[in-house]
Amino acid sequence: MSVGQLMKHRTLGLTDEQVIGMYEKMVLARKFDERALLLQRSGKINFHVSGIGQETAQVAAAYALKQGHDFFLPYYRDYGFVLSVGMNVKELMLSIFAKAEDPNSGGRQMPGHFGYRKLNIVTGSSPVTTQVPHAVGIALAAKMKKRDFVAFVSFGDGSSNQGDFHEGCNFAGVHKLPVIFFCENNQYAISVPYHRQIGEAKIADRALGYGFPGVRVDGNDVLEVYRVVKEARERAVNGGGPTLIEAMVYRLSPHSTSDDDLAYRTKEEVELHWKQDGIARFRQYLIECGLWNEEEERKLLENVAKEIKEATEYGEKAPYPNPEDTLLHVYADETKEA
Amino acid sequence: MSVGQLMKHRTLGLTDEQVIGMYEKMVLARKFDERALLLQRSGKINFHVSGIGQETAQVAAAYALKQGHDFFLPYYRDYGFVLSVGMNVKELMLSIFAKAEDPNSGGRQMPGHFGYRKLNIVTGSSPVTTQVPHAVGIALAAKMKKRDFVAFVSFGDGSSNQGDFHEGCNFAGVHKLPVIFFCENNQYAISVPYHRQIGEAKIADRALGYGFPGVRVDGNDVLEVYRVVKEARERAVNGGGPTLIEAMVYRLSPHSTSDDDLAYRTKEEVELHWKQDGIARFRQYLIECGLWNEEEERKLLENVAKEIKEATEYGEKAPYPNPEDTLLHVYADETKEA
Amino acid sequence: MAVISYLEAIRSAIREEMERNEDVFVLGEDVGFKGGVFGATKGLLQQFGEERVMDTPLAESAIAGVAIGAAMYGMRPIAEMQYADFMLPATNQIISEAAKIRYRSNNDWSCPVVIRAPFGGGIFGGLYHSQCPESIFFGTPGLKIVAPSTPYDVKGLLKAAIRDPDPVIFFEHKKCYQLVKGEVPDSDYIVPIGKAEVKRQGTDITVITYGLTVHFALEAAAELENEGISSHIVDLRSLQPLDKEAILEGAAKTGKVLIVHEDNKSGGVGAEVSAIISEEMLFELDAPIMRLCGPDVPAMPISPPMEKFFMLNKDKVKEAMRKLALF
Amino acid sequence: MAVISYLEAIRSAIREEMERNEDVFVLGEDVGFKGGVFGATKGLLQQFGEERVMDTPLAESAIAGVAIGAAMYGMRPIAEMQYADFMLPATNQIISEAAKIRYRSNNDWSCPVVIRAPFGGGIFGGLYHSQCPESIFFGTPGLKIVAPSTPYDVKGLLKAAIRDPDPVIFFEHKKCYQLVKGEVPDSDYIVPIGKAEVKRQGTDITVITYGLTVHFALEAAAELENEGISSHIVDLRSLQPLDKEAILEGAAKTGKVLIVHEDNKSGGVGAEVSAIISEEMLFELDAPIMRLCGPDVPAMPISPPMEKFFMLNKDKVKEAMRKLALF
Ligand SMILES: Cc1ncc(C[n+]2csc(CCOP(=O)(O)OP(=O)(O)O)c2C)c(N)n1
Ligand SMILES: Cc1ncc(C[n+]2csc(CCOP(=O)(O)OP(=O)(O)O)c2C)c(N)n1
Ligand SMILES: [Mg+2]
Ligand SMILES: [Mg+2]
Repeated sequence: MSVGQLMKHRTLGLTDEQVIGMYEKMVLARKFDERALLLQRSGKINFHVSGIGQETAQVAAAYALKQGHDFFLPYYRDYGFVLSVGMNVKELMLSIFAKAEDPNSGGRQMPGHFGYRKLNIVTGSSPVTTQVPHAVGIALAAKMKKRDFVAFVSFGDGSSNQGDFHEGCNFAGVHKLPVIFFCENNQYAISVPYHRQIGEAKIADRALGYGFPGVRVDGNDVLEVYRVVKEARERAVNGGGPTLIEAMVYRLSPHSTSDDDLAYRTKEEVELHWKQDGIARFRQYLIECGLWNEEEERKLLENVAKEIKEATEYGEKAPYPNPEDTLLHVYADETKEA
Repeated sequence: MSVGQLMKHRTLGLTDEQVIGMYEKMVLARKFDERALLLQRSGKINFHVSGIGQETAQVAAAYALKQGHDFFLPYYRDYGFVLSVGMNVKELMLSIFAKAEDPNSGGRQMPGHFGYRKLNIVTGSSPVTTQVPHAVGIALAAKMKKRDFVAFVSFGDGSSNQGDFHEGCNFAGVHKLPVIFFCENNQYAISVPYHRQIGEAKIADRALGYGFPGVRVDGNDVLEVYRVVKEARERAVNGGGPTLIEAMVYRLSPHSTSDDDLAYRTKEEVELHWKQDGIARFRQYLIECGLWNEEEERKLLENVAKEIKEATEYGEKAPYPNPEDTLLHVYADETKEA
Repeated sequence: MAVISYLEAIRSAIREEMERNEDVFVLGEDVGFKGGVFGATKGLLQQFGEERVMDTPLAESAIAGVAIGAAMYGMRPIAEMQYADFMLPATNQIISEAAKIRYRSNNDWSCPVVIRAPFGGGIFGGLYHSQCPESIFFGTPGLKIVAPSTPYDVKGLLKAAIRDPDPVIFFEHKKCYQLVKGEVPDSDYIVPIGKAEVKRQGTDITVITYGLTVHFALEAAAELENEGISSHIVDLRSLQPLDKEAILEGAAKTGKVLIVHEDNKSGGVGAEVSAIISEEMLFELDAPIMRLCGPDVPAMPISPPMEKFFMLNKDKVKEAMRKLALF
Repeated sequence: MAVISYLEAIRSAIREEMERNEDVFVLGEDVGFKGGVFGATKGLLQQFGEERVMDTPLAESAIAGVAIGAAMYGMRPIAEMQYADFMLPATNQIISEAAKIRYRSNNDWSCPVVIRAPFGGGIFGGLYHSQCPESIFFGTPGLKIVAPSTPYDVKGLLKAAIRDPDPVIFFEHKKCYQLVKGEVPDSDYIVPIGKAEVKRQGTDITVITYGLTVHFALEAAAELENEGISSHIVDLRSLQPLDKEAILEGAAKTGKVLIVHEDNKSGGVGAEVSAIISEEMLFELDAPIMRLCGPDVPAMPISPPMEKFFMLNKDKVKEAMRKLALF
């Protein structure tokens, strides 16, 4: 690695502690995800949708934002993201076990459907891309209330073909709203590869049609993702309007635990991308910077394993919601229909 | 005018007869439109939506297409277009008077809601932009059936912000379908000017995000519009896929007879654009080419006036549909629900 | 008490709520500089500025979706759909999002948005400027749906909707905008969502209806009085939640029920009203539960004789009322 | 007669119709190389090629809109919505376009499209993989809506839908896909759209239902037989048009009617069924018209105890049937 690239994080304004923290979040997200897949296979949970392969982009983006200040509209693979803006593994486990204490939905929604007012994580749904106009609406509120936060919204490559992407981007462009559109292009929408989803075009190029910048970035390059998101945030809070970022990643897991991905892609293709795994690449960077070593790696894995084990036990033991609570919260409590 | 531009139409493959025919259609469309506005003011019809200012672009586009072969999905201002692909003034009058004999809808739909199977004019509705995916579907049929027709669909600048524009364009781009997206950018969506509708972006630039060419053209320049549409058609039938064309025009009339446009734009602005009226410009071209003169102009206006007078009388006298026919054609006749 | 039009009731409700709470704002197509295609927001931009009376791009899903986002943040958006017919591109945002935000987040988030939509026909609007789409949204718990008939109810219910912590679809019958005038208090008041009102007391037959047809029923009732038929007229005002008590009371009052609405019959709101009655008090009825509604066709044609055939009017309602009375 | 699953009935109906008519083609998300997320189109791409079994971009409004365009041209598209919950982005194309194309063009154009949508819950799908959205489309004349319960009806109705000259929404209960098996003729046949079927003859009570709950009613009826309660079970099969005659006949058979569906109660299909009965034969009834439906909440939660609370099952249906019998 060239000297110029060594310690690059400092030139971007990231401290050594921060990059180490970023790495720890990526590993935590990866290990949580692996555990969830195990739990599903062992029949302890019904379903899991994995973010493996996208953690670097997610964590890097989160670190470029302002926790507890900006508003976040993540999508269902963003475990690395939500872990970096304040959610903990215990809360994620409560969600995948669909338990009453789950802060995302009280066990009502599928795993990966995040929402936590306390953390400015806006409640999300399954129909893809509906969150894009919501982010624009929150950015509109920032402008109207003259607040300096941004709305950050993520979504997949396939989801960028929904009408709501277009309508949301155009609205934000016309009014120059402080919103960051973050597309995690993992090359597939379930079984449909990019070339049958979008063809020869670049998602990032769509920004031109809305009058704001669009950037394609290697999602496995933590510091590059951090840099472009940070720039986008600065532009947004300074009245420069939205940015569309297309982070190039690869979905290393099947679409979900219900999917057999070898029906539409080869083992070789997947293995090839495992070699480009961003987490290993970032570990290498930290090692070359002298910020990480075998010993620290061992300790980290130990702590992460412990944290996940405790969280799993907690989540598994935690009580389910009461059946009758199904009737609650249709409307605010003062109304009696619920 | 430079010698190079003189007789330019021949270099584009247009005969003298054709350009004269184009001019006659423009004048016919303009005069029909003016009559419809009068009929509305005099209370003989309830409503009219005008295409004044867009006739040159409409007629030029129609002449670049293949009548009785290609499929047409015009929008509500396209009187010049439908008159150029086979509809006659009598049929338009039957539509604005909402009479039973109206081929577009048997008096069921508003004026400007075209549809005529015999002429490959696909039935349209009021919700804007729904026709864009329809055109893509017809283009898909062309590809599946290996037919060499194209689907031509027009819509306004505001309508290009609907989700259906995005979803339709992307679908067509991925499958390289023979469809021409023709945006008549008349600077307004009712009262909303371009800069509050789309901001600083160019509609034509949106094509980049779908992987096909996008062209912005002066809609008042008949021969330029003809040229780009013809090129788009050739590309389409040769497997080159879709083209997005943004024809720059100006809506010289209020949005509709229900609209007071001076509430949101100035008389001066409108008058300025009257000076750029494409019809006058094209007449000038024909005169300079020695293909047109005062006398011919007089004859044309005479014939057009006569044609419109007869059509108006016919439309006014024609019978309304029977009230009970409201119950017909909910389903095909063999089913009894209608 | 001033006498104002149905349209002015909308405008003044919005104005007063915007004065009362700076988080209230209006967004939609042509609502700003033009003041709305029907004039519902005329003058508001001049009073509150471009940001709080916002002309949006032509994109209903964004209008609803952006409003929903702003509402989740804590704003009080009033989104105008230019015509109810054009709400459909926003269906996913309204049904999948607005209706489910509180529920899916286990009460952590909420969505206090108002979606105004001019509905109904009789104005030569043709298939797509005349529809009554309430049945599309009616079956979705989490939404509230309002469809008032008088300026008093319009103003009171719109204020209630704007202050409501949950999403409210506010259907305005465009035929009433200028036609219907009525007394409205000068002081602030609300009409609670979910409460029907007896618009006329009677003893022979009960008519349950909402929107424009309330007026047809009232006119018909006045004429039937002379024939010795006494009609009890219930104006639902709110469609979601339905005022079950008022429906059952109204039905019990006479034991003969006619349900009237402009929307086509099959799958309309009237079906639910009928089902509630036959579920709860079948044996108190002295006649079959009748429905008088628009015909089961996709939408009303623009040609005058066809529109007339489709639309209900005083005479059609009167005839159905007489028939029921004589049953 | 072979015994096949509900899912295989769908697949074989599509395969046979594609063999029969080369204008029939399938489009949707993941329908091609993956064969659909439920496997409904497995093997079809291998047999008919990529063009006739087309993986589309992730855009339901385009899937519906492109299918509508192709149908207007004369093709016979079968559009798959991956889950009925995800039809909503296509609502405008389905209700404003497909439903109105024949009507608005005065019979000049038509739209023979089939829109398949897996609906219903009980599979731990949570709020957005479990919905019954039929009430959203039910009130729109111009559409046909089908919701079969057995492999025989699935195959016959899907073939009828594909050959139908008008748009048909085909709701498949995803819980039935593997669970429900049944005999299906080896030779070509169709089941006419708009015709209900008596799935069990009885004399004490009449249950009118459709979809998954047909099976709960049949199981409950078998058990109630031992208690001396004889149940008459009507499977609507088609929701639009509703089989009015069959509904009235079924109700007349016993004079006691229970309507059952998984969709939430208010504004559901059951309301219309109830309204038809009380409009036509109120005085032939010996009990109030009962409805047993999902609770009026936005959608079913994924947490097992909550899903169980929301979903109907044999015991809940049986209890309601017994209650009605004892009335
Ligand atoms: C509107 C809608 N249609 C279909 C689905 C079903 N679905 C869930 S995820 C998915 C693929 C999404 O692909 P992409 O946007 O690339 O995100 P990824 O899963 O690859 O991260 C689909 C089709 C959905 N959730 N919402
Ligand atoms: C989905 C939808 N929303 C709103 C309307 C009401 N409306 C009719 S025309 C129009 C403006 C269209 O502007 P543009 O697309 O630029 O076409 P133009 O009228 O300028 O030719 C609007 C908002 C509509 N017809 N459809
Ligand atoms: Mg993807
Ligand atoms: Mg325009």
